[in-house]
Amino acid sequence: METIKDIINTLTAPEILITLATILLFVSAKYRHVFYTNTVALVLFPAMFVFMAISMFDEDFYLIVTKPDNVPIVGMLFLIPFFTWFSMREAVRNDRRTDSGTPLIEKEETADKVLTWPDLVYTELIAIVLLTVLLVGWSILIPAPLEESANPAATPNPSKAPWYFLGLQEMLVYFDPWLAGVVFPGLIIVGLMAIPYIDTNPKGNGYYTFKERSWEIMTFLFGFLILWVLLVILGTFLRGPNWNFFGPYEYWDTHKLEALVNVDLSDYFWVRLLGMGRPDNILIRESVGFLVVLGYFLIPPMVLARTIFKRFYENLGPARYHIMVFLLLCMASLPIKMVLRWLFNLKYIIGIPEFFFNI
Amino acid sequence: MSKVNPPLRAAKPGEPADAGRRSFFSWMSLAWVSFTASMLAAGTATARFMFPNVLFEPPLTFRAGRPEELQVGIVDERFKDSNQVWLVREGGGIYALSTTCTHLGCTPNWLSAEQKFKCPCHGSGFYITGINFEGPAPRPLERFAISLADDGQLVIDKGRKFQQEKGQWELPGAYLEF
Amino acid sequence: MSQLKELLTSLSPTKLGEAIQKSQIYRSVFRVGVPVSDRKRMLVMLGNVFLHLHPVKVRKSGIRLRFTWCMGGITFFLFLVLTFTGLLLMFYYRPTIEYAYVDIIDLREQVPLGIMREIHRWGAHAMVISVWLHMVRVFMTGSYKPPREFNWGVGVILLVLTLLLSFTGYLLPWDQLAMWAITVGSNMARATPFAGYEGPGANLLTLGENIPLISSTSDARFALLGGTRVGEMALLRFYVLHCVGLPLVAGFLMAVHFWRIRRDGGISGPL
Amino acid sequence: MSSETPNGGVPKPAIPPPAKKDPALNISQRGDRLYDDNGLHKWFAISSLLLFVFTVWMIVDDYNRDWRRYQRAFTRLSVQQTELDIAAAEGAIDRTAGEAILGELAAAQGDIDGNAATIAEIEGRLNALNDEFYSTNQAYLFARAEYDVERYDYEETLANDPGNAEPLRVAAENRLAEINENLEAVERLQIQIDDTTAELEVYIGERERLEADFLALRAEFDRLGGVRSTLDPGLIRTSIRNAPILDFMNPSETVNQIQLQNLHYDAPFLQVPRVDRCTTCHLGINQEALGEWPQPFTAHPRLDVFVGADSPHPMDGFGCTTCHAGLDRAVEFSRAGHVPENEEQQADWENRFDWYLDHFLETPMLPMDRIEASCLKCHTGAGDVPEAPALNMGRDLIRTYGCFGCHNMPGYEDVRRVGPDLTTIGSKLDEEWVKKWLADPRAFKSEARMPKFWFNSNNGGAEFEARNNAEITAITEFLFSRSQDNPLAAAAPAGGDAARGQALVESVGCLGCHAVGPIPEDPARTQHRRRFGYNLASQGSKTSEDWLYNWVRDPRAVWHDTNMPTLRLTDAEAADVAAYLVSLTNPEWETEAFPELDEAALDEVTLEFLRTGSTGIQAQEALAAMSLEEKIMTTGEGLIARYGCFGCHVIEGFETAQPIGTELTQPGSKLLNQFDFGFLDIEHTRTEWYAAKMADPRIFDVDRVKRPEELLRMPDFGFDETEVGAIVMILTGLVKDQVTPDMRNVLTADIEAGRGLVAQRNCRGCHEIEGAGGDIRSTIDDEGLWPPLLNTQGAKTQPLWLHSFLQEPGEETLRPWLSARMPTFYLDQAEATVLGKYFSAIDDAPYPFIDTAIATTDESLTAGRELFELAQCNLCHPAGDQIPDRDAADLAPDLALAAERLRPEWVEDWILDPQAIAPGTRMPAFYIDGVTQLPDILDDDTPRQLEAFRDHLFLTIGNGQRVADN
Amino acid sequence: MNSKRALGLAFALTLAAAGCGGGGDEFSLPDGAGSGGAAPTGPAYDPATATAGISGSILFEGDAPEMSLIQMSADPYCLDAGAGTRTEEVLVTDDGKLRNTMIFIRSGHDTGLFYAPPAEPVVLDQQGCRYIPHVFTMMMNQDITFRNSDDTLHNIHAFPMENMQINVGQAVQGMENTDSFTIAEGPFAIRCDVHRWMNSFTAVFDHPFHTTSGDTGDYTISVPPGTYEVVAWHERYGEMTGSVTVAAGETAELSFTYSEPAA
Repeated sequence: METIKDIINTLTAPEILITLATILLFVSAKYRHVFYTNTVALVLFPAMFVFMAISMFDEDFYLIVTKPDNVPIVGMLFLIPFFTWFSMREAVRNDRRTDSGTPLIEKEETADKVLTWPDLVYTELIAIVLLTVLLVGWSILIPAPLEESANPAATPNPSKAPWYFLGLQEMLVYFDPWLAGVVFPGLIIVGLMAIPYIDTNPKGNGYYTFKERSWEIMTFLFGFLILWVLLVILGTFLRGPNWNFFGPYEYWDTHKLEALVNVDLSDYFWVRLLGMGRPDNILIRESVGFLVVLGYFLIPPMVLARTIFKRFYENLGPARYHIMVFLLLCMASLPIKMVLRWLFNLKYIIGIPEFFFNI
Repeated sequence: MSKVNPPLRAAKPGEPADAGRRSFFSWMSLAWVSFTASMLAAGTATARFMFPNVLFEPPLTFRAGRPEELQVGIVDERFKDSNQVWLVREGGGIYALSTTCTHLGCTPNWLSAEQKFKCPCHGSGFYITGINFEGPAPRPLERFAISLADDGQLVIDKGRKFQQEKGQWELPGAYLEF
Repeated sequence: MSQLKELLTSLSPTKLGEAIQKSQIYRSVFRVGVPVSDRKRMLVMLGNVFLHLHPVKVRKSGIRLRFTWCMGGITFFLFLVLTFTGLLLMFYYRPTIEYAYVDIIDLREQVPLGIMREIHRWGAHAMVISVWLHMVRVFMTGSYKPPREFNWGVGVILLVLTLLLSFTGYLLPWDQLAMWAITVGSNMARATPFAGYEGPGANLLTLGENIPLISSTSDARFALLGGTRVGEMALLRFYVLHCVGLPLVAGFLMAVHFWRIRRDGGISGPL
Repeated sequence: MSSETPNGGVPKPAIPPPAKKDPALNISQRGDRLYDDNGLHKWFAISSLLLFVFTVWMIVDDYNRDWRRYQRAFTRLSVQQTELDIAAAEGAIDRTAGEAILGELAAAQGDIDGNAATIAEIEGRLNALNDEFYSTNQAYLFARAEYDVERYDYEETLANDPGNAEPLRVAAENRLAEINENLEAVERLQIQIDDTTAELEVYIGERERLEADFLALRAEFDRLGGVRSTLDPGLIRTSIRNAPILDFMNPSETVNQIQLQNLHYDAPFLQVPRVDRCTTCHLGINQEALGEWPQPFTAHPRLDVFVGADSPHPMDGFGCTTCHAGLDRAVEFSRAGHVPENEEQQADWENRFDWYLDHFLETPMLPMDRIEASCLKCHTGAGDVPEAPALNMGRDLIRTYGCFGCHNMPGYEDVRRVGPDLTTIGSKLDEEWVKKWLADPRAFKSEARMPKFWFNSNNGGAEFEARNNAEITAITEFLFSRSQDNPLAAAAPAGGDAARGQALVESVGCLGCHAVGPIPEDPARTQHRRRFGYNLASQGSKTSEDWLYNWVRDPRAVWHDTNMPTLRLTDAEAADVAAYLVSLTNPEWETEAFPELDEAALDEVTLEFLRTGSTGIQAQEALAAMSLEEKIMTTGEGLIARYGCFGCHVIEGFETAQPIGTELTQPGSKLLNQFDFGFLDIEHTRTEWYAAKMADPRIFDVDRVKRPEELLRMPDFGFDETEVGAIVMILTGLVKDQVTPDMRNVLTADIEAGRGLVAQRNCRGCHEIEGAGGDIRSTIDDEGLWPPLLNTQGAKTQPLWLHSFLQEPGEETLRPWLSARMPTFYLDQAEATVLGKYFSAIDDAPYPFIDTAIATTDESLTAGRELFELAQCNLCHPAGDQIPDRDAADLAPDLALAAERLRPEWVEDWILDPQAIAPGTRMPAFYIDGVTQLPDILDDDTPRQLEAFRDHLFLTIGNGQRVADN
Repeated sequence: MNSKRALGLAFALTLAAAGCGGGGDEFSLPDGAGSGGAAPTGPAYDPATATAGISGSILFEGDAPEMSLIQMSADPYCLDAGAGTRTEEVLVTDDGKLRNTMIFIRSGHDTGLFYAPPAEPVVLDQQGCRYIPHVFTMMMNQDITFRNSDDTLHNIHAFPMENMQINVGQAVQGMENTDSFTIAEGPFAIRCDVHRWMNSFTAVFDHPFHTTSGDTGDYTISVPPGTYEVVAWHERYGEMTGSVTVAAGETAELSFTYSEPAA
């Protein structure tokens, strides 16, 4: 039992967990016919229940999971995979139907209309009643958390943001607060709102499909599942005191130390590469950083326009295309920064603490 | 604001074609200009409303006497109880150390005999610079922003703290050359 | 005896029901009465201010649970539950530093039906999840495509408002969890470019060389918290936003959202 | 709905058909419009313009506050002042030194340029070293971080599963080795860097030093320049940063406030901490230099006592409204509760600040002459409050005149009634005298303490005369009827000589408490303490010589509860004093006769008493049935109950009667609507009402129609203006807002009790205690004859000796040259201990057990004898039996008593510097600034000489114990 | 609508820049705020300029009161050393002049000058249990040396009001102590705490124009030319003033006559 726990502890390290999850997502999309079928669901979800039940016996895991405020996240652990699986299964079945020429599931019933009263209203009433039952049950069983009275002098370690912002707090490990806390959330909101104006693909409007909208779905799922939900789960369960990483079965020991050996890009370039001291003038010192960042935001759109995204460029038109690529680059910057941090301990690409401007 | 579409019927004799429009134009534009101006004024006033003029918080910045009063190598404990800050003057300048132990928040004592800060709770030890060298404390003591006021007095701003492990002790404000 | 018997029979439920339905009061309130006929079923939808949210007839595929997961409905219902329980909590909760924490303890210890607080809290968490799932469903079914792109935008704003509602509500119990969660959350505001005093560009906004305009008492975080730290003013400010500010805006946008659903062709479906 | 037309059958005019709509036409030309578009736009424009103006007006009006005007003026003045200082600083710069340094600087720069090459080379090396240091140091830090992690892992595995901890230990070990290696590299680099910088220093060190000197020269000038630029960074910038909407970003004009956590706003049932915002306009209040600046910027006077950061009342701890009262949070002149000192200041304020009295402010500011009232909030002890003479005077007056007899006041619950005991009035006075006395005490002697009940402003008219006399007669005869016999011990022996008596009274110490006739005004305002004893003027017209003889000889025998001590007068002396006192007569008082009783007036008064509790008719009948004697008795008793004579006097049958006056526990916070200002034209504030009441207690009955028994009853004490002010100070000072205990100036219990007893026995009449007292000195001109100064008394005397001396001072004559005697105060054990503890507590000397045994050597004893002879102490000091033959006035205390009277360590301090302990004493100074004037003994070592003196005094002359030196 | 609101409305209508300094200008710095108040350290007084002189004698009319014998039994040494000494309150020379009277200038001299105190100290000796001299004058910051020529304990106790009280015990014969007075002060007594009858009088001046009638009853003071107010002071008969004008090189004559007031 201990060895399994240790294996899981090591497996759930952020670098491994996120890479595995991304691989799992893309592989499952590729072999969606195999993954998203009832049998897989019948196997997968009970397995998760069993795994969760067994894990409950480990008191560290129990401690984290049964913390009152973590209950919704445990719920999300089940809900999000279920609904992703369900929508992908619908998409697969619809795609199979379009291939075989039969009308879509939704198409069959689009024509006939039913009276709202009683069908819709009645079912809504039942849904309301059921949901109230769920809520009241949940409220009775689990009391709302109330810790000791607020004390400005005592900073709890770890002090976490509310659970739905833990994704942002996790981003703080890799980016400075002005990026992770303000610019990226802004871009997420604007990006989400801009999706309909960027996605000009007419197909897939009003029914589950994957084949016809594979690109949009994969981007959305990657952004939502991996970069938001997974980070929330990681931030909730796997981040302990001093924001160090702790495996699900690891005791949250405040004295645990992680070697802070991250180095800026300017260090790498001037000290490690050229072996000379870091120049005093900020601009010169960070010139490398500026070059990399500008290059990142200017070169790929040009290159992609001529290569992979050639099709997009044509039917999106330059304005929409550049916005889309800029947003994609911003979204991709997070995983890239993560990889750089895991592999090369890279802290800042541009590091100007004097003006609080670090990327 | 509805677009002004050209009048369909011919202007009545004696009435200059654009007379209506000019007087008509001036009133409407004046109306809308002053209306938007009032909305803007009201908007800025409401925004200003959200910034309180007076703070009821304990002051984070305080004045800590004159730099000349400090001797090199001697830890000044005058402000330890009132403001939870030690003032240390070394050859090149002065810095303000927080009295909160980075282990679990107790208040260490300065042992001048052994030239170190010793935390009574779990035995963490810190050099005079604040660097931790013994006991469970994971990080050195934090330093507060220190500057010189215009009347020559030291000003400590506990709102801005500098952590050595993040390399912030070299930032401007963490150390006062004197 | 017979009058007695007659009286007894007239008291039987069905007769009673009919008697009520005939009374003038009943008829003045329920114009349509029990919708027994199709015509009445349509009229009841049109005549009722709440029900006329739905069209009289809907496409069968549109209301399939399989298709909509009913996430939008759940979110709206949760919003109503939260508004109702929130209102009740306001009768016992005082947003000052001295009383906030003890009032929450009172809710747990002695206030009759103090469970309202639990319902409010879990409802809030549930609403956040249901909003996310609603977004996933709308995206997976491509229902954001024209003509519904504006409504999708309104939906995103509603998502943000839900998060903000939950964020401001998180501080009100004023316990360690609340205060430090909000401190971490609001520290990000300190780093907003140009508007935060520890963000990039703030030290460029000065009047002459020694009068900094953006300082810890005049930046975005100061506006959010009404002070330089999470204190009395922050609690009051979050209370007002949580109870009045954000719900009003959310309610307003929900109305627009429901209206545009109807206007843009009801629940999306293949053409 | 009825169908007939409502307006009486006249058919309504037909409704015109709807106007023809022509959709194609422009909206403004179509027929179906009610208003003309152009008109709409016009009205819309006008209303919007109006809206805009009102919005801006709202913003400006909110912005336009008075305090901004003061802050701008203050900045302007500060800038002017700084410019003056800059000019002065510039003048102070030592020009010549400046040129010299510049010259040297040029030279230094010259030789730097000379060897620029070597400097460049050194700098190059230095940079290289720095770079290398940067990377090695980084490597060291990373290695150490790794080591910490590995060590932690090792510890954790050692604790949890020691089996495979070994490899981790090895890893940690190697890492440690790597660290030390890095560390060594870093240290070596550090040394190299230091050497190269030292090398560089040699070249450029000179120039840096000179630059530093030059800067030091003009440091003050530069600093003031900096101050000037922060104060006034230019008109545009100041305007922008303080502009109406933009003034949230770092404004220079702000509301300043001080938060006082443990001082609360004086509102009922509220515990809201005070937040003083006075410094928003009073900007220079704590800056010493601004003593003469115009108001409101003037600095607070006496910054060493108030407001100063290191004064007992720092501004941050006490704020302003704690003492000045007023509304703490207000930032506007009138709303803050400013109160003008006098009429013309009020007029001036009215036109300059639109001043008005805010009636809703319960606590307006105290006028400057009433400010000491606030001291009572914290200084609640019985002792004197430093810096508050009026307050102390008020406290003394209340204790002397016994206000607590009729009003219950905090702190005076267990104080004895101030007036003499009337149960034995018959044996002391005669009825005729008492009647005339009651009618007008101050006619008998101007300094009488007995207040006047009759012939005041509300019962002084002719119509009251008969009635007043009847009441006086009734009371007097009632008192005499109840008077018990109090036989005198002995008759006054003949031969008492008044002249000798007068000399005795003026020398033996009577004038410490008593005075004969009016008391001269003294600048330190302590003359009221000379009224502690009754004034002796016209005593002869009051009591017989026998009574006086017995009283003076032993007061307690006559009245066991008196505060009057005995001066242990011999019979002859007592006779002389009695003869002198009896000679002080008031001739025209004696000739006056008290008018006869007017029975009708008596009936009227008796009727009032009878009417209480029975109907008018029954009262009439009862009156008719009563004899004159019965009428007088019932009326007398009733009047004593009505006027509350038992408040100050012990009267038989009224020992436990409740005080009749209004309750004065918190007079300072009494609500304004509870004061009846009557028809008096005075300012409706608390202080004005109390002042009027103290000056003439019956003033509020003026122009009021009242039945006699409803008239105000408070008697007139005849206070003068300063006394009225002092008492009002106390009344306005007793307020209800609590101050947390740690803010209160509560002294230790011993000192409190001691001060109470000292005040009760008026020790300060003769002695100066804790810096105040010695009132008798104004009657003695030879400084040598003043009663001893009692500072360091606690450290001076042994507790046992002091205890017995206080109880029986007569046993030893310590200071034969003094004519005044230490009286016997009949102190019992407890009271003597209280005083003993009090004196020890003031000097924090150990009490009661002290060790007087002395450890010494024989050499010190012999040296002590030599010193004693050299200093010729026996010239003045008698030692047991050898008494120097000088007249008594020149003698010093007997040294034989020293052994069991003084504390050894005090003797040494006394001989070292007598003037420090008792300024003006005639004890010679043998040590000038610690250097002995008694050469070649114990080789002039002052401490050992002092010990020698002590040994001689205690062991040779006195019989103190000597610690056996083992 | 009170005045403030009206001002606000007018203000809004003109939309003048709100921030410019409209502050009332009735505030101004107190005068002399800049200059520090240092003591006048004017030029030093040059004794050579005292070319004029004032002289005269202190006459005494009527017969001097009989001085009583001092009873010195308290101290055996004084009994024989000071046998037969009388109090020295009123001493008249045989040609009718009053001794031991102070004469000094009260006004007319240049107060702007700085008068340096004479270098040599004044000596107050104690011989035969009496002070010699009985009356003397000195300048502020001038040294005064107390010498005890008696073989008994003396305690010099000076009672000035402004200056620090001086109190020195001298037990050994031949002992000397020096001290000085820092503030100019009118005549005050110096007494011995051990021997009540011993007293002497002195006065401390901030200028050199002072002397006593000494043993002869005559006095001369050299002064720069000018008009002066001259004061004579005697311990029992109090003060007499006169004024005199004197030109360079001349000596003006000014005498005072005291007499025993009628009983």
